[in-house]
Order: sequence, then C-alpha cells, then structure tokens
Amino acid sequence: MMDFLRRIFFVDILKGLALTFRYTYRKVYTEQYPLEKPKLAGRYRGAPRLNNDPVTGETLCIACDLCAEICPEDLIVVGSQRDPESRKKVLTHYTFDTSRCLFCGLCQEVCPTNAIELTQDFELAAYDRRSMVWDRKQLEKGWDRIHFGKDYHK
Amino acid sequence: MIEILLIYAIIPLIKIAVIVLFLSGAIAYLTLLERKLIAHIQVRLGPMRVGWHGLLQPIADGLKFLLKEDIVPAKADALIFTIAPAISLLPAFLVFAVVPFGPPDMLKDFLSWILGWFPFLNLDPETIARIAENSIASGGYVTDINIAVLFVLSVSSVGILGIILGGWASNSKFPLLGALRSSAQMVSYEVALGFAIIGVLLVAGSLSLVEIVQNQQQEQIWYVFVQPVAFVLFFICGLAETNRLPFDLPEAETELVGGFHTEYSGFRFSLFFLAEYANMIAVSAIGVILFLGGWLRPFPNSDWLSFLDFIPGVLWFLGKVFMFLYIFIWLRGTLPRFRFDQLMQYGWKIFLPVALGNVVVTAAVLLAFL
Amino acid sequence: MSEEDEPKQPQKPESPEAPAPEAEEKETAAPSEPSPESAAPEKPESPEAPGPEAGEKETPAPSEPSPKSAAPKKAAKPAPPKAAKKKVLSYEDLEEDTLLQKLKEKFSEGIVSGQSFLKQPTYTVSVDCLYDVMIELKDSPDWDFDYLIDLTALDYLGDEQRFCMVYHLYSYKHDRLIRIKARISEEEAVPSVTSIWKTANWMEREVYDMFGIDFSGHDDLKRILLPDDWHGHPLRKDYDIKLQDQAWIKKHLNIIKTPA
Amino acid sequence: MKTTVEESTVLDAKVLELNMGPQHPSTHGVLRVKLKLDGERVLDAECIIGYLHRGVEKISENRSYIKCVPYYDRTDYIAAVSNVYGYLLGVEAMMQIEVPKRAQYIRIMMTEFSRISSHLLWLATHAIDIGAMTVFLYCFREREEILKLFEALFGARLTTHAFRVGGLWKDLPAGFEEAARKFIDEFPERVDEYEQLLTKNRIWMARTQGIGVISGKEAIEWGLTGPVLRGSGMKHDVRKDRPYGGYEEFDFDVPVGENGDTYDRYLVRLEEMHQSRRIIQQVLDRLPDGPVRGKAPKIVKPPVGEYYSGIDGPRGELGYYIVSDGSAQPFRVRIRPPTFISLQVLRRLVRGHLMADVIAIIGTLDIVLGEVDR
Repeated sequence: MMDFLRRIFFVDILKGLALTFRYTYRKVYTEQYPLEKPKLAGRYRGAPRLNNDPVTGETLCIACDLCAEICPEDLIVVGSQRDPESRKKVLTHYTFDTSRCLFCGLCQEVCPTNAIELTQDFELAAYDRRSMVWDRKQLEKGWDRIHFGKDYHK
Repeated sequence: MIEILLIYAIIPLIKIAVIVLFLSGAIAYLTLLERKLIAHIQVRLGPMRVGWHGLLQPIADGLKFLLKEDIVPAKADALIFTIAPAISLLPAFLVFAVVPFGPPDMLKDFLSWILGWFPFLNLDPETIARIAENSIASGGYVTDINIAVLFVLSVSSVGILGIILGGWASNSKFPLLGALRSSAQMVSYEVALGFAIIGVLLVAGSLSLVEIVQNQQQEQIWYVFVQPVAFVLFFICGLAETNRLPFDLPEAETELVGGFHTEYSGFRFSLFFLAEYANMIAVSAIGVILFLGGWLRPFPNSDWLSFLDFIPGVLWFLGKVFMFLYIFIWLRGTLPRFRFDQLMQYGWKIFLPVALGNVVVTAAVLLAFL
Repeated sequence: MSEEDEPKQPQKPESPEAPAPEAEEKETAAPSEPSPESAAPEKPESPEAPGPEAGEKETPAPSEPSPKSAAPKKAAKPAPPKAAKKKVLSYEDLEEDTLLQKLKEKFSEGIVSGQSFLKQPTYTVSVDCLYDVMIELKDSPDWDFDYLIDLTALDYLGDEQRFCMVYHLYSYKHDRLIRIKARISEEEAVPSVTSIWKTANWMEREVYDMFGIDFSGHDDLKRILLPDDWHGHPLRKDYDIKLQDQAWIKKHLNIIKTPA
Repeated sequence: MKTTVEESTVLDAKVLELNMGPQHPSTHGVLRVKLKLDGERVLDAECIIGYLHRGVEKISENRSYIKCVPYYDRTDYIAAVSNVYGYLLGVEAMMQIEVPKRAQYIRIMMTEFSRISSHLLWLATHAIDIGAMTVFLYCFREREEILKLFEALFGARLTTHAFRVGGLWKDLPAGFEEAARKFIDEFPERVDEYEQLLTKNRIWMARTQGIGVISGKEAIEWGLTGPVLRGSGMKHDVRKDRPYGGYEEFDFDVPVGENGDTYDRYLVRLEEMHQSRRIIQQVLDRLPDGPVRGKAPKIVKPPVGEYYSGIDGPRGELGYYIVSDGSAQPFRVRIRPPTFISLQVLRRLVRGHLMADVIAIIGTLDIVLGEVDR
C-alpha cells in the first residue's frame, strides 16, 4: 500500500528532483580551463626539460645514454663526443620526440644527474609533427607554446 | 475603410510579426536556458565564452547553423528530405495563432495611445476608441476561434509528419527507427493528451482558449485544482509529445545516435531543433491556459491578493510558461530514459485508462451536482 | 592537493668536473643495459659468450619443453652470473600429486609430464588426448575445473613441435589452479574446447588470429582482432614487430608508403 | 515472446541489419555490434572488435620487463593501476623480490582507489546510456578527486605508470593521507546521491531489472568474473579465493546479487565501491613506516619459468601469464583481459531483448575497448 502510494505520488522521482534542485544553486565544481590554469602536482610528468646547472649554466647531462636505453619508445637520442683533453664524454646533441612519448617517467628516474626531467608543462600541442621533436636547445629552454587567438595565459 | 483595414489586417499582421519574432528569440534563449540550467544542475557552468555568461551563445549557434554545409545524403529522397524540417516547424508556430497571451482588452490602452501618433491616418478619437474597443484588434492574441482547442490538437499532430518524413527520407536505419518510434509514441500519447484536455473542456464548457481562461476567472479558481489528475496527465503526455526526456526516444542519442535527425546538418537540423523547442513552448502555453489560468494571477478575483494586479496579465502568462519550461528542463537533468515498449505500455495501459476515468468521473460529477 | 614535496629545481651534482659521475655512469650503464638492440660492443660482457651457458643455468627438465630452445637469438645473451645469490627458481617435478597420478592412470601415455613452478602445477599432455583430459578435468567431481581462466599459445620457433597450447584451469569448489600444456607442430590442429567451456570461443579465435593455430571443432573460427583479410600471424616469433601486411594497408587505408 | 531468426524468415518478416558502432555514442569506444533486428527486437548480435588493436603482447615480447610496464597502463586505461599491479606481482614472484610492507599497503590502497574510479566511470557511462545525464557529471566529480590523488602520488592521472618492480616510485607525498581520508569520508554521502537519483527510480528500475539475466552457473561457463559473476549470486573474488599482495590482511565483504540482471550488477558495483572504501580506510589506519622500494636488481631477469598472476581488477579477473626464457625480455606475456572474455556473452544476453537494452547490457558488462582489443 505504502509502495503504491509512493508510486502514485512519484516519490522516487520527486526525491531525484529535490537532489538536482539542491545542486542547481550550489557552487560549480569545474574549472574554466584556459582562463584558469589547473594546479598540477609536483610529480606531474609533462613536457621534458634538459636542466642546466643553475650556477655555471652548463648542462647537467653527462651523456651517459641511460635515458635513451630505458626509454620504452626509444625516442631519446643522445649524441656525445669524448673530449680529448679531459677524457670526458661531452653532450653534442639531444633530441626528444614528444609525439611518441608515453610520459612514463623512466628517463627521469634513471638519470643520475637529474638532467632530464619531466616538468608540469602539459600543453604540448603543435601545428606540425616536426616541431614535436625537440632538440637540445628547445629542451633547455622549455616548451615554446602555440598560442591561440588572444593569449589566455597572460 | 481604414478602420476595417486596421482591425482585420494591419494590427493582426503586426501582432503576428511580433509573436513570430518574440518566439524565435524565446526559442533561441530557451536553448541557452536549458544549457545553463542543466549545467548548473551538474555542478558546471555551461557556455561562458560568447558574451557575458554566454548570453550571446544562441546567436553564435544560429550563425554556425546557417554557415554550415547543408548536406543531403546521396541516397536520400531529396525533396522530402528538404521540406520535412519545415513541415515540422510550421505547425509549432501555427499553434501560437490561437494562444491568448493576455486578456481580450490587453492592447486597449496601448492602441488608443499609439494610434494617435499616426497623423497621416487621420483618425478621429471616436474611431480610435472603436478600434481599441474591438477585441480582434486589442486582444492579447492573434485570433480567438471558438474551436481553438481542436485547432491546437490537429495542427500539432501535423508536426509529427515532419519527423516521420524526415526520418524516412534520410534513407538510413537509425533515422528510420527514430521516425517509427516517434510516430508510435506521438499517436499513442496524443490520445491520452486529448482525453486529459476533455476533462477541462467539460468543466469549462467551451473550446475557445480565451473563454476557458475567462471561465477560470469567473469560477475564481485555476482548473489545476479542479482537474489535478488531468493536469498530471497533460504534463506527462506533453513531455512525451515534445520528445523530452524521459520520453525522448525518437532522438535518444545513446541508442539511435540522433534518431530522426541523424542525417540532418546545418540549417535543416536547426529547423528541427527550433521545432522541438517551439513545441515545448506551445505545450507549456496550452498547459498554462488550460490549467493555470492563462494570464490570471493566482486566485483570481479574491481580493486579498489584489495587490498583485499591478503585474500585467501577459507577464503572469509568460512567468507561468517559464515555470513549465523550467520543470521540463529540470526533469531532463534528473531522469533516465524509458524504453520504447515501456513507454507504449505506460501510454496505453496507464495514462489512457486514467484519462478516460477522469473524463467519466468529471462528467458524472457535473451531471450530479450542476 | 598537496603542494609538492620535491622541488623541481635542477639538482646540482656534487662536482661536475670531477670524473666521479662518469665512473658512476660506467658502472650503472653496463648492468642496466637490457635491450638487445643496443647491445653495444663496449659492454664488458662479450656478446660472443657461449649460448649453452644459459642452458646450464636452467635445471634441465627432461620432458618439459622449456623455452631454452625457444629463442636462439636471445640465448646468446649472457646471463648475469652474480644475480644468482638466492636459490634460483626452477621447475620441480611433481611428486605425490594425486591429480597427476589419476590422470596417468587414466590416460597413461597421454600425460607427458607434471611439473610445478612457483607452486603452480603444469601438466603436459599430448594433443591426442587433450580433449578427453579436459572433459575429465571439467566433469569429474574430484577435480571440477569449471572455470577456464585462460587459453593461449606459445611459439617455440625452431622446435619440431613448434607451438605449445596453454590452458589455465581453476576449480572454484576446490580452489585449485592448474596449467595444462600441449605441444603441437605447425600443421596440427588442436581440438577445440568450446564445447566444454563456452568461454573458450573467443580465446581460441584469438589464438588462431595471432598464431595461426587451427582448432578442430570450433564453429566460428575466424580472425578476431585483425581484419579478416590480413596476412600473417603477429604473435609468431618469426613475425617481426615492425612487420605489417603492406598489401592490406595499401588496399584499405590507401597509405602507399609506410614506415619499414 | 522471443523470436529466433528461423521463425522470422518463416513469417517472411524482413530482418533489419543494423551496425551499431564502431562509432556510436554508447558502445564505449570502438566496439561494433552487428545487430539483426525484427522491429526493435534483437534476433542476433555479432561483435566485431579489433579497431583498437595495438599488439601489446607483441610489444611486450620486444621490450625488457621494466619497459613493458607503461604499455599495460594503456590496455585498460580506466583502471591503469590495477593492470600494472597484476603484472608486477607476477614479475616479483618470479624474481622472488620482497616488496616492503609499506609499499604493499600503498599498492593495495591505490588499486582500490583505481577500482572506485573505474566503477565511477562505469556508473557514469552506464547512467548516461540509459539517459540519466546528471549522474555522469556527479561521478566524474568524484573521479576527478581520485585522479588528483593519482596525480599527486604517481605523477599522472590516467596512464599512471603506478608501480615499479619492487615497490613504488616514491613514497606518499605530503598531504596525501589527509586528502585520501577526506575523500573516503565524503564518499558514502556521494554514493547516496547517485542512489537517490537511480536506485529507487522507477524508470531506472524498469530499464535494468530483468535485463540481461544470466545464472551463476552459466556465468562461470562463460568465464565471467568480477562484478558480472558476483551479480549472478556467485561469491567469488580473486582477492578472497587466491589472495595476493597482502589482501588477506584486510577485512572486506564480497557483495553478491540475486537475479543476475543489470540491476543487480549495478547494486553489486555500488557496494563494491563501499567495500573498497573500507579497505582504503584500513590501509590508512594501519599504514606502516618504512621504505617503499624493495631490493630489486637494476636489470630484471627472471629465471626460466612461467607464472600466472591473477588479480581481481575492477572488471573481473585480470591475469598476466608471464613466460621467461631467462633473458631480460619476456618470452611471452599473455594478458587475460576480463572484458574481452565477458564481451563474448553479449550475444547470448541481448537475444530477445530490445535495441535499447543492448545499450544497457553493453554498459553493464563494463567493457573497455582498449583492453578488449589490446
């Protein structure tokens, strides 16, 4: 009987309506993304960066090739040369193909000097594929973002 | 001469133009209202970019529809495919020919004021008064016909044709299924809807929408209190008639992709879209007139509420329509969708018998006590 | 969420000029050098290390078609000698296993071996009596393996009996997980177990798709993951990872030049 | 009531063949179902899959054991954490690596979080398939909170690359435990909200009760696992039957349904979320101190052998059958994909139902095409 009354008076539906009505005038949850940049965790693995020594400005990379070895996609190419004087390996070039990157973070984990690092920069869109392969210069500078229309990030 | 021209041609034409324009705007902003309201139900913001809080979004959408490529599928029946959206949209607008937005003397003061501003018409005050007195000119409606309810029912069922033809002419399977669903759905719910209205007609004793409202004024009560069952039925069947959730089976996008308008794009799609929202407004308007006393304030004629009289009737009317629409959208944000066979079962096994019973009970009560 | 624990500032190495990092690099680089394609000659271990070394390390299980013979290319890779500090895991012959004994009683020759690895028993049966063994395992109330967890195949390229069917069975009643293996040659067909467990249907189709193993008695044996007119069976060991059906790609995708 | 293909040809009724997918709003990706319809009644259905096939198993054979891991994130991308967990349990067993207690606990906690987030996504899509669009966004709101936790701990939200051989990448970040506690404290309330919108709603009940019924015995025969099996009243859960990774230390119930229909599976999944919450609560209360990464060699080279490691993923038994030939690359990694196997049953379940039910049944099987196609 109770059940019948509930059905007749649409109790189930009215309960749902009450819930949605409560929500109508509640604070919204979403972020207005390009206007409002998300706060990413410090561990977030985004755009790669090749770090320089903050004091001397020289690269931290010792061209050990570990990152290239561990990379599942084989997308890191490290070029090195042996310095005839100090018998040290010197980095000549370094490319990182972000279009194939899994962002698994194995390269930064394995790096002995914290040279390669995945930063919190996540807007990696580019207009063509070629510009997704980053060379050493770009890696050291950080990602030069593609801007759309009026610059949302300023 | 000019008096007759004014009463029977010029003023009605102007009224038609105003209503069509107003309706188009209302539909456009109804879409915005729907998006915003549903967004807020779902703890998000909805359109925010075009204009302040997306206020210009409907215009941007309209432009987008107009600029898009109009695709007619290669194997579609091109003629029917092209005219189907128009068939669907026209009846939705036609309904408003008989919808009274306000009382018969709504424009009386306005007309007598504005006609004086046209010196080239050479109207003397008496003619102006006569024109303003004439309810054809001064009524808050385009026309008042004595079979308005029948007119509404018959015209609105033409709109289904557009959906069926559009779904059929697309020559595609999902639209065909959508068209089949909608024809079955509309036919079955039209019956229950008709019987729900009959209850009101019995009480009102008239088929004219204006008279129905006037009767509510005389009896000092909205018919929703006299005919609550009919009102609930009308509301549910109205949802079904306008293909709104939980009865949006013809266009259930998670099942039939887009239902009858899967193959439509650009401007033609927007016509279907407009028709759906025009129908929503039409059903709400009819519902307000039949059950919620049209342009009347709550408890008409009871003096203790007379301080509400300063609000013009047309605003009462529009406010109630807005409330209806709000509930339509609110329901959409809350409920899941029925299945096709369940919909038919509800229609024939529950709503129709209840509506019939309502008619019988109403008639019996009327016979016994009046 | 939490503001971060580690600063993203590049860490300064102790002394970039000193040879220390380089030495460290040599140490670390060598052992964590897993991938064969980069087996550079500068590695300390010589790549010419004799193949049998790998074989020696394994406890030879006479009847077990162990993968040692499987990948001749990989067998050339030296195993790290120092890694074997702990007791090296290996296959153990099953003893006092009632299931093995019962099966041997019933099928005598058909049961090739019973072993276990990490306490997961494996029974190798001959393909001729595979179907009967499966029926026995499923229907006999003693075993009641009502749930076929998985069905797959292994490709031991170069062996005479090239493929190995692997079935994982589980009994909900007895809470017991076993593995059944059957070796087959390339031409042989495997009896389909779809009539025993319905769930085998797609799994057998997948094995057919990926290995090209034929199942007799399967009513709908066609490719499942790849397109029907694809050539080749990708999970075979002689199917290179970069290999694609170029004709198919040209026909269906209209890509003329694909990366090699 | 039920028409078969034969009957309808006898009646000379035309059978409508309808392609649902691969691009269809509610086939959860790129599933293609070829439906044979009589009116709206489904006579037969054939699944055509493989549109998302990337050959993960082949890729695994060509990568070292460590390098494989990020690829398993991408099989079942909805519950990436569980995927990696299952694989690493197998590798660690073969390598005899001992995982520190703290790491074990955190792994269990994150796997349960992953279960909740996966179930939330399931509920969201299932509800929107049936037309309740608001539940979709409410579920996404809670899922977002979990993804934020993933981001803080793992450094990624979806394809998390959650665990490493021997433990975790890093220990819990500061503030993680508080955030996790906050989430699980609020969570039951949120589930109640979904229930308020769905559980007793007559439309929801009408759409899900009696749809896609399968008996427990038949479910086992079809190899169904996880919530689909439990919805049919079979109390089987790999976490209880063959405990792994320390699950035996925690207290939780295995919810079961009665009728084996879509509604019961819905209830089972809702209850599973509560149970996962219970496990997380226990983990947080008992989380030991210590390292999070055990002693694992730099190169992972399991001895010659084979191991099947099965875990209870959100969608059912997720198994990894790893065969090692002693080298640094697996000889073969076979993934037992729960939804690949449970998708077979679609054909059996939809016969005789209406077209709208096909959507509901696809939803209730909780398939992820990335895993089906691998």
